[in-house]
Amino acid sequence: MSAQFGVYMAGIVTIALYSYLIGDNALFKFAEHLYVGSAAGHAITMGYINIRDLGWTPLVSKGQLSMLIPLILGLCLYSRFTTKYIWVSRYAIAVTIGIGTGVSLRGMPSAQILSQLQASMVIKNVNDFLAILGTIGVILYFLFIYGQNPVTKGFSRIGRWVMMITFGVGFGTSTFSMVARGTGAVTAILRMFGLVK
Amino acid sequence: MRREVPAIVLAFVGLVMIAETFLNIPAVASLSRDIKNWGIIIGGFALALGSANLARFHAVRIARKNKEWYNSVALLASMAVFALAGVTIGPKAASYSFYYNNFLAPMNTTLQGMTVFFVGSAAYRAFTVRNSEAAILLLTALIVILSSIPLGEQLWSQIPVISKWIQDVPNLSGQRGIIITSAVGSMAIGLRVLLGLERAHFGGE
Amino acid sequence: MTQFMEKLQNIDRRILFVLIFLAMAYPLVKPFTLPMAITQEVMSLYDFIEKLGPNDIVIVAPDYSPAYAPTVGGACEAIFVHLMRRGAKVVFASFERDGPMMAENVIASATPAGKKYGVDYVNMGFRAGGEGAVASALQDFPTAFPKDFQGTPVKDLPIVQNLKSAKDISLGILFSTGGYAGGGWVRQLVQPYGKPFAACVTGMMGPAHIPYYQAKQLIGLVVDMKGGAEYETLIKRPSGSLAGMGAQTLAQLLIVLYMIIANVTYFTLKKERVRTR
Amino acid sequence: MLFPTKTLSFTVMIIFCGLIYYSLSTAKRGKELPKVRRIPALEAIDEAIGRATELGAPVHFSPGRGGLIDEEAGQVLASFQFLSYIARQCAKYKTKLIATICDPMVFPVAEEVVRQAYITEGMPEQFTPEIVRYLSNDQMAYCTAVLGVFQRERPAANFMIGGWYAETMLIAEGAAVIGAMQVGGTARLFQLPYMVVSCDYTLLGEEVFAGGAYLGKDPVQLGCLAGQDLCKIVSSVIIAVGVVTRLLGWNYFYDVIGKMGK
Repeated sequence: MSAQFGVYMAGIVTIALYSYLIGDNALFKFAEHLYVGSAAGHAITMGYINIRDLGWTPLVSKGQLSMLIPLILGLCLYSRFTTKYIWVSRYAIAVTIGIGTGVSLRGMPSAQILSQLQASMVIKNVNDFLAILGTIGVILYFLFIYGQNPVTKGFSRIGRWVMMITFGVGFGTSTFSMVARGTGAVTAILRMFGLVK
Repeated sequence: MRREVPAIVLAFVGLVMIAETFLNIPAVASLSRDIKNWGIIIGGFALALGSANLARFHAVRIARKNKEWYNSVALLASMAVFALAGVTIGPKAASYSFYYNNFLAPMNTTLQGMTVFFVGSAAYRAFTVRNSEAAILLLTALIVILSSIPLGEQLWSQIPVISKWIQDVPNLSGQRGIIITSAVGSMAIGLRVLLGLERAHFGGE
Repeated sequence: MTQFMEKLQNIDRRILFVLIFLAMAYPLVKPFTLPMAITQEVMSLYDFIEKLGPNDIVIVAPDYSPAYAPTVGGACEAIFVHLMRRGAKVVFASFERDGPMMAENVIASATPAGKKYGVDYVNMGFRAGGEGAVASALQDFPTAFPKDFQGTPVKDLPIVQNLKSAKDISLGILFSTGGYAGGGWVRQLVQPYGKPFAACVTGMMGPAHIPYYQAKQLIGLVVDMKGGAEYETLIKRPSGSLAGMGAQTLAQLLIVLYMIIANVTYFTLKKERVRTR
Repeated sequence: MLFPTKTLSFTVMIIFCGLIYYSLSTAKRGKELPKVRRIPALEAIDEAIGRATELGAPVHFSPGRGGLIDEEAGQVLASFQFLSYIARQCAKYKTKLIATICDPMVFPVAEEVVRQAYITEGMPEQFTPEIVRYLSNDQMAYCTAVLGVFQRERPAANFMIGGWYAETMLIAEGAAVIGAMQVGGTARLFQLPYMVVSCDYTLLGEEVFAGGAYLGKDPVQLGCLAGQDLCKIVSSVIIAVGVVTRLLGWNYFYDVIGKMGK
């Protein structure tokens, strides 16, 4: 497998997928299915390595019987393929959602609320004052039930403007990253034609 | 029962995660560590589960000889090749990484790169000043884009200054507001999940 | 005039696509370099790494996919080179599926001569589970990563002998293009262990990370290809990020032009409609 | 047993969760709450489904790439409420629904939600495995497949509500090409700009959580929403108090909040 062959393969699949920009066509469809298939195969590989290194090996070589729990829970997920035993998979779902909820909930108040509140309290100049107004405006914009009075409505109007500025900044800075990613793909095509190294 | 017991398991796991942070008990810490490890292993099974779902869907399409069934064959074949190679020779093997780098990676890159074309057409199609809010959004985006390329500064020396101000003052406060409120929102849903009031994830009987 | 404006408004999008393609392709074939101003967020990370030495272990999480190599990959290479020059120990540990492959690529293209695998740097592979996996690795590293990506057990890798938990590291650097992002590491590394943390993120995530930087939860923030180009300038090792800046400039300009045309046509036609009403 | 510094942040969690819990339990007991304020994007959902029904074209729904084990879990759980509502409307009007899924763990749950919605509307026979489709767990492979679905089945309404990542721009513009009406919504800050630009209506940030409660009309969720409002009011008051006390040269309050944030 020469490097040159790789360059051609990369260039051809890139062109096949970009043909979508002209319109749906057989080449794109074929590439789409190959892509989805190989990504699924790669996912199996990565899943397998995780299961082998963290679950199977400790169980078999070190006799860690507790590893039977996740291995069985993981297998339970496959009860989805039957209609009768679907409920078995709920235990695996429960453990995953439990971890996700717990891990994000425990850090949420301090890392995402209080430290941000504290950071908003500093006033050194007019800008800081404006920033505080904006933050409170955005917070009050998201009142849904209480506080439907002119004062909060005024704040939430400011909040909406501030958010539009925020989105404008987001759009502006992210075109950067999109062009950067675009150069990656364009390079693959140019390389096939020997235009860049 | 088939929903209640999983709900209790869920609440228990969630509480262990929280307790680990706030209580200095070695037993809780080690249990929490084990459970998180289990989560990683279950995640591995879920990755393969997705692929199994896909395989089933396309196997049916082939069996029924649906339109363009041959594309489904290509899908299953490429899945089998990657999975078999990964499991037998491993992803570190030269041939696996060759196909990864020259086949899977460029396709991923291509699609990611396609966003720039779409952003261009969105700018052309949708980025018009329809009302005052759209005007603010557009103007901000223009200033930020211009400030990030050398030409902007030559156009008007104040552009980078204004852009920096926009990013550090209104943008900062907007981001802060959204971080805080979203945290409140996900705390609330987290609480409902732990209390077993939210059970969509367990589905019906 | 109206006819022309209408034509312009309903232009075939394929023409727009071709122009964008050319705007990116031309500077890649005929590169030109532009002067780079260094932002404070990048400078502070550089300064921090300048103070590191051979006793410092740095965990680097290359959590990006190949498509993002042009955005944060350049910064990853540059920072890796800088850490190697300082003699610090680099432990790659990924929490996104493609991470180990990205670490391999960075190691292959940027390792300075004389640095040894397993002694100066190591690629520990990938662990699934998102933020939960990050928390567990930081709490007990050898359990979460018992082997490296090649399958060598921890006991044969001198570099990770003393790495038991996040308490043993001097710095954590995340390269993220989505997912739990910097916030997750702030929750799992900065808040519980008080360790310094820096993030390299995409342009769209950059603004959302500024509050963390301002609140001093991040010691440095490198944003996208531009941040990478700045870092390459700082360590005087021009590479991919700097080379891509020409394409950036032209493509961005084209997008600005699109926005202007869109509004010009929109307003002319709107005026026209008002007049003929 | 408690860490001295962590006691403070634990207290904060208890206070915030307590506020939410208090409101949801009073609402559960039947306390009347003021009306939820108007959210235009929600009204657009019915409009979009109506349009698709008139045109005889399908409706597409996607919860994005967000999964159930990370920070975005909340948004994904909230998106199920939208999915359930949209599926019920589609069942009622006999409009074809296509829900495409990226996360393997989300797939079984989404399937269950839709099946339940069709049963609720008394049309279990209309539920087929073709409705909820798992496409790929690879973000970009998922996009490719969705673009393929758009080109071949041409939905007239596109709903993108949940935990959205870099797939937003591709899918939103892909739907714009085929002229679909779009309603987007996410609490993921990074993707909101594209939704605002590309979609006809967008649920901003926390509106995703609120919208679920609004559509569900469930007292527990409405109570929860009221609790969230209280938390936000408390947060604004904390900022205001902090600013005033600091201006008066009194740093105690500021320091305590800082310790809580550690």
